Order: sequence, then structure tokens, then C-alpha cells
Amino acid sequence: MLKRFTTDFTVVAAEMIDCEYVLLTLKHPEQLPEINAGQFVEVKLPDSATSFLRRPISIHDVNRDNQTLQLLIRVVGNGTKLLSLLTIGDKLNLVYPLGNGFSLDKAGNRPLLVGGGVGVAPMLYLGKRLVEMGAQPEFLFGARNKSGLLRLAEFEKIAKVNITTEDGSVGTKGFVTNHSAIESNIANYSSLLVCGPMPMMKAVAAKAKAAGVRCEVSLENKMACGIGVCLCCVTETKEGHKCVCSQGPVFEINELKW
Amino acid sequence: MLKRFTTDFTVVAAEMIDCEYVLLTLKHPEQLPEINAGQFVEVKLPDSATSFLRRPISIHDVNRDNQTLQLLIRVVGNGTKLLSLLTIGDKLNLVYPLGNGFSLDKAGNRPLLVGGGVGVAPMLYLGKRLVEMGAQPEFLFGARNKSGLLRLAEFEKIAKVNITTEDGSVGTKGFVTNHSAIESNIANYSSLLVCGPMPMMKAVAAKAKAAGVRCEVSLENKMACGIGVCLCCVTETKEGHKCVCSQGPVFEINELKW
Amino acid sequence: MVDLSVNLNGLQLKNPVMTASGTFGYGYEYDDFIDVSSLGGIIVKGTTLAPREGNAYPRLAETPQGMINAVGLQNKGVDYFCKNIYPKLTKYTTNVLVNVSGSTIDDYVECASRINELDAIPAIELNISCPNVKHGGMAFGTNPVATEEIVSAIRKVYHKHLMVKLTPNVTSIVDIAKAAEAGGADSVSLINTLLGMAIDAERRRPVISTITGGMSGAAVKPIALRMVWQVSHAVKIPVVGLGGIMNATDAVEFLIAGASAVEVGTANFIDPTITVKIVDGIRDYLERHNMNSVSELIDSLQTE
Amino acid sequence: MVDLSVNLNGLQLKNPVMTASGTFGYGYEYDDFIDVSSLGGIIVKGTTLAPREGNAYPRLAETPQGMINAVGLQNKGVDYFCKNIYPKLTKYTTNVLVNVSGSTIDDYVECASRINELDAIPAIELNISCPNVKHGGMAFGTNPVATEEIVSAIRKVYHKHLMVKLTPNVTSIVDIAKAAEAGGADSVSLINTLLGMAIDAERRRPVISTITGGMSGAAVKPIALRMVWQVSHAVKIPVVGLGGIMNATDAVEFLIAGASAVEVGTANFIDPTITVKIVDGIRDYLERHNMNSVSELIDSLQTE
Repeated sequence: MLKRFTTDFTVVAAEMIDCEYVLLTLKHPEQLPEINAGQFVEVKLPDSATSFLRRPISIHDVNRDNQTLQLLIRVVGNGTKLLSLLTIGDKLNLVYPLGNGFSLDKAGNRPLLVGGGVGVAPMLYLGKRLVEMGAQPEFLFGARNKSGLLRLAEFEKIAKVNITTEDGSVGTKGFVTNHSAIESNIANYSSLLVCGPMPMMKAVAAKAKAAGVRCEVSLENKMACGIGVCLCCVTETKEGHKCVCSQGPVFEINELKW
Repeated sequence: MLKRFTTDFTVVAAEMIDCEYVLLTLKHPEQLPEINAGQFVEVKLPDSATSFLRRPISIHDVNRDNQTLQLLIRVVGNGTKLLSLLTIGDKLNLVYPLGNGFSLDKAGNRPLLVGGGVGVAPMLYLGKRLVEMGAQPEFLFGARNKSGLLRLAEFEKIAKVNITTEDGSVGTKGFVTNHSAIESNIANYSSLLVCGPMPMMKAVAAKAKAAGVRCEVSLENKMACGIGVCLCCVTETKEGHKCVCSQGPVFEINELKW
Repeated sequence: MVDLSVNLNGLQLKNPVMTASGTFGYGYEYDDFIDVSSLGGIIVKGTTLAPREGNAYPRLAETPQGMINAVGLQNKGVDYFCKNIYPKLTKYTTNVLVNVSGSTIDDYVECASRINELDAIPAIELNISCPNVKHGGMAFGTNPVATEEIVSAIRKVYHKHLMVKLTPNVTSIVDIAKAAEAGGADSVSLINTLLGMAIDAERRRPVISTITGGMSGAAVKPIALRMVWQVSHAVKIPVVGLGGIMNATDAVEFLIAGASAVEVGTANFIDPTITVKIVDGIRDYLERHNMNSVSELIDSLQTE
Repeated sequence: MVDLSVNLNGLQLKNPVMTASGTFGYGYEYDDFIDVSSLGGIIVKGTTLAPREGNAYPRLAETPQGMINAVGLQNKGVDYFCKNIYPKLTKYTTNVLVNVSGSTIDDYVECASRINELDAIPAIELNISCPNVKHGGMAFGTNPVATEEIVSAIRKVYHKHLMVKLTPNVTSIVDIAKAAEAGGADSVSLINTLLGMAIDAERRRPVISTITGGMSGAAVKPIALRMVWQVSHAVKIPVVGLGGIMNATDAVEFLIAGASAVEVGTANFIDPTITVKIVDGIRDYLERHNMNSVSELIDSLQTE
């Protein structure tokens, strides 16, 4: 497991997207430590009466030259609301990098990176790492509608992006499982690396199982510590309860009771 | 008793003084209601994990033409620290005007307004009101040193300001009770209106009693509601416990068990 | 238009929002801020047979999202209340309840029977849970036998709605609630304050004169909610929930947990208009969830 | 140089700061962040005779300045602990205590006697206060007779320092503490979590799978402080204080109230380095107040 740190980062960019998401760019005071794709951070929230615990946020991108990492956050509650109010120059304390991330070594030569909604967040750094390793990844993103497709330009710089939207405003109409990439060509992929809403991940996992394609999913359970001590974020596995924070968030689907 | 309100004011000026005090100028959305000199406000603090209750702050000045009132605050704890971080444009909810204030009708023609430290705060609006009524007030302010003398220029526009400092850097060396105004000329004043640290107020009250001069003091007890319902801010009077918030903060010294 | 009214075992409330004793004075302190009569009811401050000066200052400590108080039932006594305060309360067109407290059963009984004579007071809240008095108060409320004994004694002399206010400082609040029910209570209200303490570390002294005091505010809500859920499923009489209700969502949670009505306490100190906002917020919730009446919300917790 | 060491009835601590069971894993989870051996001691997570899967997800609710958990003693059992975890703990040059829990007295006794054989474990914390298990746990800790019975039973088989962890969900924690003392406890630690509940108002469902759970965090500090003050003045054995300690000032308050040492729990989730900051903060306090040793601070509350 990679060494973890607790560090005060500085907000160097904070961009609201569609009033529903915020993209934070955070600068490390020195060199960034090693970070795996699919790992997450625990963010210390700004002082507030209504928020007490840290918030787990997956790592969207890492830029070693600028000593920055990016977080793509959906504003859903008190905590994420506070994060959306951060401005350039603010300090933000992170405990990171947490969890195990995706298994790059097992992803194979042609992995399909499947993201739903804000679940696309970890796919940017993941895609870059896979390309660095010489793989030819492809993206498959699902969203409610056009405006739910996040950071498309960035993703397209890395690899082909397949799209489905529930209202059909872009790409294939329906869910990611309705896309030909999964419906007909799933066997052409070396593995599926998935992050998104639970029903979507379960549907993709079922298709992967049926096709005998390796599949990893990134879970998002409510957690306190982020380092495997509070045991609040457990998920049921064939070996009993496991912590999503320290033994996940990424699990190979055959570990799970799906 | 004057009608009380709960209103969102807007910060139109926030000036730090000596890193220890903050002067807030707050604008009312419409016309200010009637406010008595010596009354206070209960300030709703900005959202914070460490502060729960409102903070009682005496009214420093009132400007009806600008629809503004001013608060002169000493930064001592979490709550006042949060107030010192307010910036122009911020909203601040006040419950006001609270308490009974000084008895202008009983102050007489030549009242001495005695303030210690940040206790000078209510004296500005009080001095202005007395002058409007045709009285010739005089100020007597005590501080640890020169920099502890607050808003001097403003006070000097209204009336003569007598000064004592503990280190002798300005005015008479010592406490306000060492100043000739009290030591020798106390009988020349029609009344003493006092606000400051408890030992200082008690010392002044003793002199006033001895000289048979009417004396009112403004108390500052820890309180929650500010409107006389929580009964936390009581002080002992000859008629039993009274609420500093609703039956004070100003008391004629013979009411008190001093 | 949704129906906010609640029938609290015979006591008719126009809506489920009342005010907690000791946080709302006698109501008229809030006339400048809200229409007091628009609330479901107000519970005026703790009244005892004899006048009480209460505890020495300081009586207050701020805590993380809460506060500790040690007022100690300061009040001018029931005679003064009947003569000088009661006449000012008859103007209100909502339920005005009196919180009755004391040190001995005889005190309680005498005080309650005096209130019984006041036509415009439809109910009392029997306070056997005050943590800030040396004698009586919480002593009755921490023992089921003593609870049933004092409630029965009051029941004999008090013939209107008898609400009993319970302390959370017990091993089983369900046992105390059942004892109150057995003693003849028409309803129970919970929770009173939790016994807490604050220390000034720099001075190494207690913050309040009595060393310990009663803790209230947002911090205690999870404990209050748990107790309301436990008690409302253990007794037949209605439960009035209180403890850390700061907004409409909190109030809705108590109703969902099984409370038939709520009391808003400490929140009045932070926003003197919060009670009417909570009434509006409950109405908004019912409309948003397509419910016709607050009764659909009460005890609606789904636990599979 | 101030002396931070504490002799806890024979158990020597280099400083009064320990970690609360269930919030610090087995210590090594924090090796990346702090020098675990620099603490006064660590109390590793609740261990039972047989492996336990714990409660279903979700197990967590955030509350005003606190949290509710319902883990339910998930652990791999004492055999696994002795074989696979204990060897990793011997590297620490500070006290490593094991929190022992169970459902029946026999379970507790068997588990404790197994821990008794581990040379590098100088003490156990007997957990008779877990609110999140159906059987045992809090059931023992809410009854003085049951408390003395189980402590005596453990005392017979456990020959090192026996610390008993008490629940705050009782009418008189002093009675429970005295029972633990009578049963042969060398020290008591308090408080465990307060039984609380959280509701998702929009879904009208409990937030956690077990409906109720254990509340901890800053919100509970005033209650914990009160109980530590009460118990430390009622028993002769030392008291270890915990409950909402978020910083050094909080820790100092517990020592002033009468605790001989403290445990830091939930705060570890918010700052994994908080324990060492608290040790430093206590040292700073002692120096600022011209105290030579922490013993001068313990039980130094001035109440006139």
C-alpha cells in the first residue's frame, strides 16, 4: 500500500460546472507522492456547524509538473456545498492517497472505462495511466442528458469516448448497458473498469460476468476515517465484510456478493 | 419598552483597530427603528462549529440618514473572532434594540460619561443624544495605554474627553478614579453614566455614592436569549435576581447590591 | 390545503408546534417577533408553589452546538402567576400550558390544584426532570416508583390534560414513561436537558455556579430522537418530542419517530421567529410529500 | 522539562494520552501519520472470543458536531488476534491494551484469559458498554449487580491491569463505577457512546441499519466531563476520561475534572495526527501554567 499523508493543499482553481458540480485544482507545497488511479482523498471541510466528518472524494487527475491534483465533486449536501464555496488561495487539508485503486496490471491491452454521472471522475487519471502503460483504453460514459457529461474535452484528448444519455440528447439513447460497446462488443475488451451509480455498476457487472470479461467496480460507501479503522463503510464480500476505504474502493466483481 | 426586531443588516464597513478591536458599520434595508442610547443587539454569528449562541454587542453609534448603526467589538473569543472576519457586503442578522439603555431624562445638565476599555462603545451614541437634548456631557475614559483609547477623534467632536492610562502614556496616570474629574470635581456633575470592567464600575460607583451623585452602570453578563426568557444573565439586585438583558443592561447603582 | 391539527389525547392543537418551558418566557416576550397565537401551544416557564430566586450567576455555558444552563426554576411563585401573569395570557387564542415544578409532592399538588382553577389553562406540563434544583425535580423523574406516585397524586387534584415531562438522565426512559402512564398522565413530553458540565481550562474552574447543569441544543437531538422513538412505541398515550429541534426538518424527524407534537426550545434563543418557520416548514414537507394531514407523518418511520 | 508520565494504578504511561478502542484500529493503520509509540498507550479494537461480522451497512450517521456508529464489534476473534495481529504490535514501545467484549460471561472470561497469556499486553479494557450488539455489551454495564459479577469473573482469570469501560446510558454511572471497583477493577474508563438515532426525513427511514447506534464526537463532551467528574470523586481507582476530546484543551479539561488519563477517539477520524498534537498541547499548558508534572493538573478543579 502506498504511504499516506495529511497535507494542507492550496486551491489554485475552483470551477463550477452547471451549478451542480465543482472542479477543484489543489496545489501541493512540494512534490506530490505516488498516487494510484482510483484512489481517493479525505477532505477536511471548512469550519461549519452542520459538518463534522471529512468527505471522501475520488482523485480526478494528477499533474506532477504543477504539483496539483484535481477533484471533481457533485454538490449534494452540506459538506460538498462548503467545498463548492472554496476560492483560490484557500487551504484544504487532505488525508491521501487512500484505498487501492484499479488494477492497472490486470486491465489488459484494451480496457473499457465505464463511468456514470460524476462516476467519470476517477476515469481521467486512470485513462492517462493506462495510455502511459501502452494500453489502448476506451471510455463509455452515461448521463441523464448532455449537460450531465462532464469534462468531455479532457477525456477525448486521451481516448475514444462512447456516450449514452437517458434522454438521447447525445450519443446512444438509454443506459451504458444499451450501448453497442457492451451490448454487442463487450468481448472485444480486455477488462471493464467501472464507476457510477450502484444500479448501473451492477448492470455492467452482470454483462461482464455473462461475457466472461474481467470487471472492477469502484464503490462509494458512507465512511468516517478513510483508513480502515472505523469499519463504517463495509461492503459484503465472499470473505465477509470488507472496508470500502482501505480494502477498496475498487473491487473485482467476483469478490462481491453480486 | 421599544419594539424589537430581527433584521438582516448588510456590512458596509469593517475596520480592524489595533488587531484587537473591530468596528462594524451595518446598514438597515429600510429606516432604522427608534433606538435608545445604551441598548444592545444580539448578533447571529456566521456558521461555525465552535459557536452556537448569538453574541450581545452594545450599540456604538446610530446614523438615521445613512440607515446605519455601528458596533465596536473587542475580539476575545471564537464568536467575536468570527465577527472580525466579516467583510463588506456580508449579511448579519440582528435581534435589536434590546435592553433599556441609560436614563437620559435623569442624566441632568452636566453628566460625566465614564468608559473603560471597550466600555466606551455605548458612550458615543449616548453623548450625541445628550447633546441633542441640550445637556453638556463630558467624557472620562480609562485605558491600559494610548492604543487602548478607542475612537478618540469621534468622541472629541462631541464633548471634552478626559483621559487616564495605566501606564501614563496619555492623560492622568492611573485609573479613572484617580482623575480629578472624579477625585475632586465629582460633585460638579449631574450624574455619572458608566460602562467598563466590573472593578472599575464598582470603584466609580463607590465614589458616586460617597458624593451623592446619581450613577448608572451598564453590566455585561453572559446571556443566551437577550430578551429576558432564558434567565441566564441575572444580576443580584435589592429586589432579587434581575435579567441584565431585559431589565438592564443599565442599572442605577442603588438597585444593585454593591 | 393540508391539515396541521393534532388531537393530543383530548388537547386540540392547531398545529404540532409548541414552545418548551423556560425558553419562551410567558409568550408575550415574543409578541414583537411572531403571532404567538399561531402556534399549536406555548408552555410557560416552570412555576413553583413558593417564589424561587434560582441559582447564582453564572448560569450559562456554550458547548459544541449546544448550551448548558443552570437557572434553577427562578420564578415568582404560583400566586404571583395567577394574579399578575395569567391575566396577560388570556389574550392568546392558542393553548397556554403551565410547567409545574416543586421540591415535595405536596408543593407539586398544591401548585397544580391552583393552576387547575385557571379556566384559560387547558393543561399542565408536570416537570419531574429539572436537573438544576437540589431537591425534587429530577429526583422524581429518575425513579419509576416515585414517578407513578407523584403523577397519581397530581392526577387526583388536576382534572385537565396532564402532560409529564421526562428526564433523559436514566437507564430506561421507557420504564419512567410507563410509570407516568400508569399514574394517569394524558401525555408525556421528552426530553428535558441532559446533565452536563463545562470547565474553564485556563482558570481551572467550572463555567457555571452549580458546576453541572442542563445541556440542550442541536447536540442532543440524536439522543432525544432515540428516546422519543423508544417511548412512543412503548406507551399508549401520545408523546411530545423535544430536544435539539433547530428547524422544520428536525421537527419532521421527531414526528416520523412517533411524536404527536413537538416543543421548540433552545432554538428560540438563536431565532425568535423559528417556531413559525417550523410550522411553515412542516406544511411544506406535507405538501411536497403529498400528505393531507400531519397525522400521516406521525410514526411513519419505515424500518422494513 | 515537565513530567507527563502517569502511573495508572500500576500501569505506567509515558503521557496521559491513549487512543479509544474502535477508532485506532490496531495502531499500525496510523504508522504513516504519527509515531504511535510516542503515545501513552493505544487500545486496540474490540475483540471477542468468536469472529464477528458486525452489523449490516449503513453503520454511520453524521450529527451536529458528532456521529453515530453501529459497527457491532466486527472483528476476527481472539485466536486470529493472537496469531496474526499480536505479533505486529510487539514493535510498539508503549502500552498496547486490548478491548475485550462478548455476549456471555463465559465468552468474556475465555477471551480475557487468552489475552492474559500475551506478554506484550499489559492491560485489557473490559467493554461492558457496547450499545451496538443484541446480547451482552451494554446489558452488563447498565446494572451494578451484573457489572460486579462480570468484573469479578474476569478478575479471577486476568492477572494484569483490568480497566473497565463504562456506558453513559445509565441513571447513575457512579453506582456502576463502584460496582466495577468492588469487582476488582484496577481502573475505569468512561464514557462509551450515548445511544442515539438519526432519521432521513425525506425517505422516512433510519440512517443506519440498526436504527439506533452509539453517538460520539464533540457534541457529547459536556456529558462525559460531568460523568468523569462524578465518578473520579466517588471511587478510589483511577479514571480514564473520554468522550468528545477533539483537542488539547478538551483533554486538559478532563484531567482537571479528575481523569488520570484520557482516550482520544472520534477525533482520530478528522485528524489522524491529533493524538500527538494533544500530547504537545498538554505539555504547553503545563509549561504556561508553571506546573512541573501532569499530576498537578489532575483533579485540580477549583470549586471554592
